[in-house]
Amino acid sequence: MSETKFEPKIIAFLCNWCTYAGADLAGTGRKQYQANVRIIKLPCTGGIDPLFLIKAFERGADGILVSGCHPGDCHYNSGNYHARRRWNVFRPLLEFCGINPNRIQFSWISAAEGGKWVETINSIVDTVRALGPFEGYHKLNTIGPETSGEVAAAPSETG
Amino acid sequence: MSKKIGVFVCHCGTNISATVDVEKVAEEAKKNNPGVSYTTTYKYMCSDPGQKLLRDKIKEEGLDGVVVAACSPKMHEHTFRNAAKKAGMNPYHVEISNLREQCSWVHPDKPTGTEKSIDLVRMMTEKTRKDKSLNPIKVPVTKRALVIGGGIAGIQAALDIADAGHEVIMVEREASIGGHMAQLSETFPTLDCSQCIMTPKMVELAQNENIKLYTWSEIESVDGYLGNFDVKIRKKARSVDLDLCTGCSSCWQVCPSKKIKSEFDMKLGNRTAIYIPFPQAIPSKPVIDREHCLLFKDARKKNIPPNDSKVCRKCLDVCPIAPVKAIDYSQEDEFITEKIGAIIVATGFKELDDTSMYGEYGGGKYQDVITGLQFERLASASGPTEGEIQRPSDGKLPEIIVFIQCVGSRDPAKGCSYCSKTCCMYTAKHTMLYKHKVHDGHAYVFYIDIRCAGKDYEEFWLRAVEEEGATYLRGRVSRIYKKGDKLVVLGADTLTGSVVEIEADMVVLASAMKAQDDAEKFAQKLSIQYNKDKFFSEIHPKLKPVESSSAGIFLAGTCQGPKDIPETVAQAGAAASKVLALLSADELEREPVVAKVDRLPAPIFSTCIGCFYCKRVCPYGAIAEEDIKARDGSVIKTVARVNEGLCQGCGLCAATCRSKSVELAGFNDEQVYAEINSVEFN
Amino acid sequence: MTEETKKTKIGYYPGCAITKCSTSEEYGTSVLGVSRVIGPELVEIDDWNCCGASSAHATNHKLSTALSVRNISLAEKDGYDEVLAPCPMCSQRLIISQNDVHEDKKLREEVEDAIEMPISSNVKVSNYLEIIKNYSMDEIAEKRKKKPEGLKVASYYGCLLVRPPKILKFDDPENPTTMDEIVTAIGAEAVDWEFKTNCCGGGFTLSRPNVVVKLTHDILEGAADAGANAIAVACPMCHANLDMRQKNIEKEYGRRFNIPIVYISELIGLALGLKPKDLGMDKHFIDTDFVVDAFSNIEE
Amino acid sequence: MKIKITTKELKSDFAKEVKERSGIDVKKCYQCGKCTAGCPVAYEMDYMPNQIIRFVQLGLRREALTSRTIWLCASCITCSTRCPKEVKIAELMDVLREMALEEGVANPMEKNITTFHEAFLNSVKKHGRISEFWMLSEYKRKRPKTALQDIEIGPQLMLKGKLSLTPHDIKGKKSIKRIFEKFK
Repeated sequence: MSETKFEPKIIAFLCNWCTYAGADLAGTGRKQYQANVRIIKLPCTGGIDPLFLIKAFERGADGILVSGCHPGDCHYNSGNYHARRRWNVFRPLLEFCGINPNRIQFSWISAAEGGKWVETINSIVDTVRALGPFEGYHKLNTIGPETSGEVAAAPSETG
Repeated sequence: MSKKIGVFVCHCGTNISATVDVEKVAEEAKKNNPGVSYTTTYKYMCSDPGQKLLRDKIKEEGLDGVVVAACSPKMHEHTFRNAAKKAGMNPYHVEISNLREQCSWVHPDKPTGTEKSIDLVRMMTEKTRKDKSLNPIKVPVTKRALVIGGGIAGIQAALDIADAGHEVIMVEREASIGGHMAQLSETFPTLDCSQCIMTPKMVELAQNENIKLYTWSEIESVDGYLGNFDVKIRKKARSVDLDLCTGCSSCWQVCPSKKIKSEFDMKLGNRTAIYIPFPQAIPSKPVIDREHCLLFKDARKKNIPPNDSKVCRKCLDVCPIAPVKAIDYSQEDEFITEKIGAIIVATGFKELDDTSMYGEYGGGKYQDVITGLQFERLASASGPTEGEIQRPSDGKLPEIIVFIQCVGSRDPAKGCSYCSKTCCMYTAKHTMLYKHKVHDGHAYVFYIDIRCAGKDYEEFWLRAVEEEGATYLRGRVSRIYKKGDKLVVLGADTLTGSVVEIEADMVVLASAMKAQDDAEKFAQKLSIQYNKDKFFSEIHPKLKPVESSSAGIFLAGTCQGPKDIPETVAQAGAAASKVLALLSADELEREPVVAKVDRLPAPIFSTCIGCFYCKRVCPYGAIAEEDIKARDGSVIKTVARVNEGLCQGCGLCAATCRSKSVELAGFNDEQVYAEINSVEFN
Repeated sequence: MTEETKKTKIGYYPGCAITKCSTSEEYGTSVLGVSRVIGPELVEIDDWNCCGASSAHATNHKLSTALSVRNISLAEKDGYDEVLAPCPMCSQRLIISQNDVHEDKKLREEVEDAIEMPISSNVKVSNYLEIIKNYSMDEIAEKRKKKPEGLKVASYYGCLLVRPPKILKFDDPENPTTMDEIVTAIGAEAVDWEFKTNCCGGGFTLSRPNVVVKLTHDILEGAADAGANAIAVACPMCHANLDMRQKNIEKEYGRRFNIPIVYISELIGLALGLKPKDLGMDKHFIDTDFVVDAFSNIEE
Repeated sequence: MKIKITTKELKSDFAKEVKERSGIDVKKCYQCGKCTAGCPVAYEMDYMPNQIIRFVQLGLRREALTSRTIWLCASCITCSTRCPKEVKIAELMDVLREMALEEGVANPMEKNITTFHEAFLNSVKKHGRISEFWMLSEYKRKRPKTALQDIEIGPQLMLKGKLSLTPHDIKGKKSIKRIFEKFK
């Protein structure tokens, strides 16, 4: 099946209060979107350990979404700011490792924004689909870093 | 020992089963998964027999883990955990797979939805495998409620709680309680005078010994949690000592600044700089409007303390209170902190009074195009015209009056898509009030739809048409322009397919109910959610209509969305009863989703290295430093400890901890990794 | 400002109606005359074609788009960042077409193929009021020679300058003020009135003169009742309908208006001391002597 | 004229066709009538603008395309500007006119208007720009009844030098021909 068309798998780490509720709202509003996302719910994006993201890539995720409350709206006052700061540090690390940072998106989606959830999902799925499968990590495991595609050299991604 | 897990897949009628092959989901849950010992599907898992099925199977099959694949956990996680608890299982071994909101409702293709559902169930099964037993945390309850906002919603809620014997703190930011209802002339559908039913309630509130009233005050901050909030209140400088002042009225009678537009009269009347908003104000004690007061203006200009200004001290001079005067120019904002168990938010709405967005209706430049609340003030016996319908420009009685419904409502192009719900009724009322006062006048109403779905409401608007002779025209007005002293209204009547042109003397816009200007900021202060129009969100639109997203904070009245008085009062009563239920217990149980720092046997004690990054990031100050001491009392190491009472379970500390010594119960690393690992990747 | 203005070269797209020997040639003459005094420098786009006006967009969207866009591509080729189209019909069509090809990739490809040129959306198309407001307000103040006396001007914008607002993004669609600001800047009194953006019937002048007569009557009446003794326009069609038809209207409705209809560029020109004849003041149907005479005082 | 609506109309894809051609979604219209209320030409129309939208909503193709309204729309865009639901009504009229011409059902009562458009575009096609004199004469020739109307204006224009007999051809006439060929 995967031969006919590449369908990426995306892991979404969502906060319980805003984005998870926003995704629920998309459901209640029967707004259709692409089925490539698997949600992992946490109380707050501030509680997301960067290792969770690494783990998801290691397991074979092609893309990751981290989404929480808008600035100022965090249920825990400032958790989303911490998440954003962590992301700012984490992003260059990803690039350094040769992982195309477009494979991870960070967004604010409130409990009222079912439509934005749908747009965000469709956009990340399309982006990651265009990037192709993320195979860097597997190659790293099996063959070694020298020959691995994306992990060794990000620019080769297009091929 | 591996857990015995049961998977229960719900059809949700056909909500799930129409686009997800539930049988296959159940089957796949078992396949290659030795831990899953029982699977089934059921039409309505949340129904009574569904819950019984869950309980029975836990007992019969000896399950020690349950996955319910159904709707969002926000709907029924609590239901199923409770059911499991009744069957003797620790409820925190129950997890919910969200098949309805995340699959069946959003992915119409059955194979796709089924495949994703299988994935989602597997994720939760693996998480359940790692679930630990948790016990609810008990917290004491402060038996005192806070009501924010002193309109009809707040007053009703405060009285209900106080009458049940609990203390209530009411905070109102204006100088008097009463809110918008105090401004109304008559109320639909009975046409009884608003003030006649409102003022007794205001007096009742003021005299209730269980209620402490802070007017001219605002909420500065809210800390703490359900049962134990710490609320900081800013008492704005009133420049009048409420304890000393008797409300004798001498001061506002001598105030020389008499031409300040009265907010209460929607700028159709004037007030003084030291003033009470309206004659029946509670408290009936004035406030100095420092922006307009001559003395404060002078002090600002000269940059001197107000007390040093000698420009005008008429109010102070005339104040009969001795030996210390009740007027104090040097008063400053004061802060008070109150311990609170539960909060009711009743902050109300704001009428769309800035019509500048309606350029086609003159954008606010025509004096005789007024808003609904302005009409209320004109029609009110206590209003600037003592109830006579005079048009603002020249005081003339309007012989032809046009009402335009849906101004700022149902108008997405102007950024306001919702229906304000009350305007159909209040416009019908306005036509009647007008006809009662201007007998040979003509009232025309432009409407799109008539929405009068309340008890006796339909009859009420028909009375406006059939008995009072108001002419209803179905169409929205496109333009108003001035021609001489008339206003030409260009409308349509779509029922005849015509353009309508009316030369009117006055136009009343049925302006929308909008969220307060600072609603967003206020919601952030309280950590409650709001919708795109900045009205505060209830947790569940049907089943939890008065609960905000923060435990212990409830919503009443129009801050949650447009509604009329009966509905507001009903909702206020509902919120009050929720608060009473909370305050009736001495202790509350809280979800045990809290962080914990590990403790290990000597000689390690804890893997915590004492860096206290967790302490720095914790938004609640829930992390303390704890000395681990040797028998001789010497400190071996200092480690972090979580105060369960303060922890709200965000998990920031766990994600920040460098030595992985903190875990968040219910969402620990093992559980999250189990979820990630269980996803079927390509 | 002065230095900069002199350097600014703007592509000039006159459109059919205001070129020499056309029904609204005085608009073109006065726009060019004024620009020579206060800038910005206008250079005619080489080999421009008709935008197709109402007749194209009313009957064939793609044709209308291609005819309009061809001119923008020509301007791009000539190296202009900004184009002035004094006729609002032209500026509106150019901007809408530019917007349409920007939003619809397929249409863009088809149109590019038809005009055999690439389409760039970088060229800014401006109407005359925008150009004056953005480049020449200080210049007017500086070089004003004559101050009008007793001239009460109703600024009439019509439809095409302000609608559709989301695409044209020029001024307030219900109560625009740019022309009033210019009127004030040349020292005349800007009359506040209610018909600034009412429709004059536009292109129906030949096919449905009755419609035009009614609509223009309402506009004339509105201006007269508001106390205006002249109406300023920035649109050849508004001008044609209000000026050429005014006698008809007077006959039809039995009210004598005799209100001169002048282009805003003519008013600026008079204030700058240009000769009335050079501004085409003699080309009007309704006598403009009153307006010309108002500008007889030389400012110190 | 009475209209009977049956399932045939209700089931038609007219609204969809309009949407595909123009991107205009008539479903959004909730028939408030503000377009009609502000339309300067409504008084001349056989159907009100909101009724035209209703025709499209309900699949009444014939009523919409044969109406006089679509020709009488002056494209002043007041309706679209003030529409609370941001339906592009004036732009919808463009599409309907285009469809009416394609299907040959344009209302003959408004022949003046269609002929004017024809004459106008013919002039553009021929010269690349408008030659007002020749455009006018084509129009008057094709609509002889209008020959005497405004008879006094023409000579006045001539006298003021505002009506030229010589058309001004552009250099790129070929390019214009190509555009007309492509988008017939």
